[in-house]
Amino acid sequence: MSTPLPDHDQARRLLWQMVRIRRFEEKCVEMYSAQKIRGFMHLYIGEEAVATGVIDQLLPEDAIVATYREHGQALVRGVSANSIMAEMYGKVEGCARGRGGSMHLFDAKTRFCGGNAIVGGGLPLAIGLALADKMQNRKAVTVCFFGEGAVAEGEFHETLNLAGLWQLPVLFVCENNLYAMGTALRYTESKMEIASKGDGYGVANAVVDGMDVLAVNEAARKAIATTREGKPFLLECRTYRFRAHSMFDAEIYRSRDEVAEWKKRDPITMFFDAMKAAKVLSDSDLEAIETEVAKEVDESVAFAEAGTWEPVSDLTRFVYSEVTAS
Amino acid sequence: MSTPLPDHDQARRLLWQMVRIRRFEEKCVEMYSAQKIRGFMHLYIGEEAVATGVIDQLLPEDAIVATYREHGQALVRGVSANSIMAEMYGKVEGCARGRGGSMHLFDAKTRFCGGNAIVGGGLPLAIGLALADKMQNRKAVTVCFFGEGAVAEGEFHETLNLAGLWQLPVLFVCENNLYAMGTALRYTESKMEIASKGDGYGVANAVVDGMDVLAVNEAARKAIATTREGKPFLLECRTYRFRAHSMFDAEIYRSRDEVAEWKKRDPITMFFDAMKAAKVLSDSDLEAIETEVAKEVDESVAFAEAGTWEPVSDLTRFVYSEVTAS
Amino acid sequence: MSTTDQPKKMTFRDAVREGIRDAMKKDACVFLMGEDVAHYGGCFAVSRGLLEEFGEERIRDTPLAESAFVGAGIGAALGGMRPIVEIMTCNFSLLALDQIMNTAASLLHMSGGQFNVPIVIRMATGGGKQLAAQHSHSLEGWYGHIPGIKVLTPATLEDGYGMLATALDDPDPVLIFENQTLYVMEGELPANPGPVDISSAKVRREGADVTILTYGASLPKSITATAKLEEEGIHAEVVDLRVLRPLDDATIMRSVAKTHRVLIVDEGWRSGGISAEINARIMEQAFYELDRPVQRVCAAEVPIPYAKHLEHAALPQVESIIAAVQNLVSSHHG
Amino acid sequence: MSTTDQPKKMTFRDAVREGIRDAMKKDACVFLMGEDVAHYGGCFAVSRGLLEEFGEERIRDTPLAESAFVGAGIGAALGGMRPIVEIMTCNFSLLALDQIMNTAASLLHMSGGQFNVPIVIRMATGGGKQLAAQHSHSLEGWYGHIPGIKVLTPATLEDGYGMLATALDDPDPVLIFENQTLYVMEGELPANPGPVDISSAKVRREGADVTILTYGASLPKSITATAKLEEEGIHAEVVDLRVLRPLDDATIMRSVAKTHRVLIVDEGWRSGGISAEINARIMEQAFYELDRPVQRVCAAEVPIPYAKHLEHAALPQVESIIAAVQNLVSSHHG
Ligand SMILES: Cc1ncc(C[n+]2csc(CCOP(=O)(O)OP(=O)(O)O)c2C)c(N)n1
Ligand SMILES: Cc1ncc(C[n+]2csc(CCOP(=O)(O)OP(=O)(O)O)c2C)c(N)n1
Ligand SMILES: [Mg+2]
Ligand SMILES: [Mg+2]
Repeated sequence: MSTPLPDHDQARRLLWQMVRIRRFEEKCVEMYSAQKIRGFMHLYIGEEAVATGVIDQLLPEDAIVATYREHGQALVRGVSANSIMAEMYGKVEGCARGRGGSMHLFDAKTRFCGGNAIVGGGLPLAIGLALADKMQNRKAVTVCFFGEGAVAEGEFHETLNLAGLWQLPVLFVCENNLYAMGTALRYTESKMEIASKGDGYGVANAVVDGMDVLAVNEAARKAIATTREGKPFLLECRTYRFRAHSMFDAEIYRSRDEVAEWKKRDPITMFFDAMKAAKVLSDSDLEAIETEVAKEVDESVAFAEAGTWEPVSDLTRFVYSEVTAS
Repeated sequence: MSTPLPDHDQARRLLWQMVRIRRFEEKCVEMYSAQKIRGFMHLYIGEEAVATGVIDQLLPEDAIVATYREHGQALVRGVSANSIMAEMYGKVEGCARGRGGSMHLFDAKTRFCGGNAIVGGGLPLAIGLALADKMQNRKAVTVCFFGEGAVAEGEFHETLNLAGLWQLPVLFVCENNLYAMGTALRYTESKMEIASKGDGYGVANAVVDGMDVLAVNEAARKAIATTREGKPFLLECRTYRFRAHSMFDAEIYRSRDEVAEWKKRDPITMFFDAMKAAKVLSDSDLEAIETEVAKEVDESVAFAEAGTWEPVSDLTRFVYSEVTAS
Repeated sequence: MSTTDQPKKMTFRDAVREGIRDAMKKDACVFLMGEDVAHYGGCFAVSRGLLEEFGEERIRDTPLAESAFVGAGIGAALGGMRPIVEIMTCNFSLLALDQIMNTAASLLHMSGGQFNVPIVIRMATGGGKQLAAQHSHSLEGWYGHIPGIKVLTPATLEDGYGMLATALDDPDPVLIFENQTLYVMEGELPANPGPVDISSAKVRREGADVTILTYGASLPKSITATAKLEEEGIHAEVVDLRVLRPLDDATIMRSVAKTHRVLIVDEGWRSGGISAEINARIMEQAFYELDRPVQRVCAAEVPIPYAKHLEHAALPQVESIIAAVQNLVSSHHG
Repeated sequence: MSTTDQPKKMTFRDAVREGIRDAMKKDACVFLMGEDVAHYGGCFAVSRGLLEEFGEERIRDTPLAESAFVGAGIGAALGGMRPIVEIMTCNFSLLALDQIMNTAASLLHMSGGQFNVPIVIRMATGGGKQLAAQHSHSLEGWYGHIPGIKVLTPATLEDGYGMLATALDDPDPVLIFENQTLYVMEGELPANPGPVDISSAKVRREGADVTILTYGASLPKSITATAKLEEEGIHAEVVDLRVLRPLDDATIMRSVAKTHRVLIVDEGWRSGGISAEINARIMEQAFYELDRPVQRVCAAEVPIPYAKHLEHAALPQVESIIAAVQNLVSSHHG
């Protein structure tokens, strides 16, 4: 960890957010097995440092565009665990009334613009949000998360070009976890360096160890300073998902050894151990966090259980807006 | 002109091809004014050195994928002027039975795979043709022409990545004439260098003066040597169209001075003057070529005029193949 | 304001331009973006002069990148702007269809009502100019399949001007298909033109013998056909659908109940076009009103060819409309 | 050969895999490409094991680049190969629609008969697995609008196996839509399975009272419904459309002429779906055979929601089919 030591508050906050994601998702797996949650569910376990480090640097007016692997982003952004769990249960109290599920978390209050299940589909959206901010002279930035698999899509290219051309305040965060479903990066990219692809578009860029939350946090701080001045930035975070791609994945495409190797660099353990060694955090901090988080997660399940089903008669609501044109 | 001097035959051939394109298209304009030709018609005048220099290097087994601005490519490839003119007249003797018109010249015999009126649409096709050659162990290469405007399309990115990843024998020829319709390159590309975009995909690349047929010819020779060994190549030819984008363009987006300036570098005049100075060609060569070409062009008009209309009852032929599955 | 107290002679193209201009003057959040809209003046000269008036920020040339600039329009709409995104022609809109269907059309419902997308997407549509297979699609009816969007097909100057204003006021994605061949159509824009409703079909010509349901470039063809039919004593009613999604069933069924014989004229391919859906709705809602099965005059099911005579044969024409009507009103069963 | 003299128990997924395997063994020009088809074994495990058998060249993982790899498939087909391109699900096929409509479907006609495109594009389709709006489209009927392609919807093991072989023999682009929910369906693949025709609809169940026209995942639902209806003395005929383009009008009209009452069951959105086109054709070809207007049970016109009860309500179900049939055969007018 070559980045400066955080103070206690910052360290605690980062650890807390990562633990929240981890425990929340572990509970999701439980609830999936109990068939309370269905459909596709993609876990962020192993990648917590990325969302945590980046979103920690945002202001309330900033916007986020994410993928179908977005529980972590939503939680860190402040979408309540209750509303996320209820969403995955399909309850009307969910952050998308139960219509979106795991892949489509939305929250207008925090400018959390989704959850998008089309790989690469969020990229154009992000530059549009940024364009709106720019045209209205707002200092907000938009952060767009996407996997390294999305880089091969035409929309990556079209979007980065526009971001560079129009100098839009977007931070592109590539969560490079080496696999797109079961396809390793070497089968999909003729050049495997992601960050430097920004050069082709005049988009400043950097690579950071995505398992190191402090490094991500610091890289995001710098990147966002650029972005807030109205210049796009591409930040590649090298990370790894510890779990299967989704709940339907037999994981025949990678070895247990490889997974085990990466787990040695668990972002939570690594960070806590370093902070403990540096005497910034102590065991009791972790214990307190675990207790707090366990409570939050349990409550979210209770909240979701207690939730209600949207009446079937509401099925066709919101295909179009209910407020009619003035 | 820094490339080695050609011998008389080669010089004559290159000049002849360029003059053919020029005179043929001048005739097309005449016939367009006479309302014999309709629809969109995009002229290659000013850019003749590109198609001429590149296609001169191909073997009969090679394939070509082109754009809607493809009269030049078709002529140089050996699609007969007769069948092209008849096509533009909409006659059944045309190289696409009159169904394609100016934008959709096709000729299976010479592996001229069209004429494509969707910007960027031909790029994926080209790598597919190359993939077929590669999988069947044929040494053929595919040449794909496209404008600099196509570079912004997602398909450019997706295609170059696949070409680099799978090491496909494709020569990508970007005809960079600085404008996509009326939009100058500076409004569309955050980084205006086209050739070096190949670097991002591990695709070897070069820039060449697209007004200098010898330079193009030599660059194509080298590029195709690479391609024939099974590696893609991106060749950017810097050129300029002397005429409007299509027959419907008021040209308000560029100055007459700019056009005049470029016309000083007319590829035909420049080449002939240089060859004459070097005593490779003489005035009588040019005269003979002009006579020959005038005859070919006039004949093509006569051929088109004498052509017939496809019976309306054939309208639905070839929506599906007439040979049924075996 | 460019609006006046007097009706003004102009083309459909001018009317659309006036619509854009007035919308931009009225609301600083409105901007136009697309390929060649600024420095070229618009592929069909619709936006000619607007760059000079509004500047590069608000009349914004884009690269050839249909998916990204349509998606950017969606994002800008989410961010509080009122973008008019021009896709040069519907033929190229296929490149942006993911953004249109999976994002613009789905976002509001999928987010449980939180994120509406007030984007307007304009595109040229249709054949008839010998532009061949890849430049002659009529996809408006096909787009009508997608829940979450509205599909407009202006065919009068009033609608060319006014539908845009209404679409911009609409909180949801609206697609406007302007038929290429209509741009040169001349007419009068009424004095002080304003927004028009985007929910109803309109009877453009009254008649008691047969109903022609149509829209876009087939509207003037149908009107011409009815003049000819009138000479034969056939009084045809012409309904301009105007909006292909949502369809105005009430106006359609009212006319069906009046004439009992229906012809649908649509420049889209026959199978699975909007003509099919209208057939189905008449079947469901007015079956017992029909004297004869509904008939269709549509585009032939071919990629539209370049050659003039073939293109002519492939598209609905005045003659084919007349023939179909004659057949419908003839005393024998089809 | 994996074919045998004995019928074999297997799933629909297995049958599709056997189809691919046998085609690859038979013809060295056949190859499979798409996202995750090789190392992952296919998103729905259809191609599991084929990488080991045929190697990376012929079982070819692609990057996420739908437009380019579909276009590459078209090019490879032009170059003499017989590609099977898998688009993971039809939801993502929108990204490749330009290549499908403007190239694959148009090339033969536009080139005056010179360049046919023998590509097969397979994709999963449909809802019912709580995958929400962006992963639950049923676009097969919508694709049926496009001239130049064929659209297949296998719903039996025999078709899952055999349609692929016939499609590969076909000189033109064929799209195969495999409903996601059918992959786990168990059944028997007949002994020595082979190509099946891709031009006809098939009567899967005979009945004289009412005709149900359907395909894909709605076929088993319809069959289940008819068992229930039988108990009430209603004899429903079930026609499996099998091919949505070109539609087999003859088989449809034969059944209409037999029962005079028709229900169409389609998992696509109602407006402008294949159900609309079938309505129109019955209107045109069998109007006077109808005792009642044709009815439709389709998907609700909403982006399909995640919540189970909402998704259930949005899609055709056994109960909704039963109710619609009961209504059709009841003595009163609709
Ligand atoms: C356009 C599109 N194609 C295919 C899919 C199916 N799919 C879902 S996730 C995924 C892998 C994406 O990998 P990556 O972008 O690296 O993100 P990760 O899942 O690793 O976070 C694929 C192929 C999709 N959702 N969208
Ligand atoms: C996908 C798509 N978008 C837009 C168009 C309309 N269009 C035709 S040519 C053209 C400009 C293309 O410029 P460039 O690629 O530089 O080629 P050039 O015409 O200069 O040779 C445009 C925008 C199109 N044909 N296809
Ligand atoms: Mg990944
Ligand atoms: Mg150009």
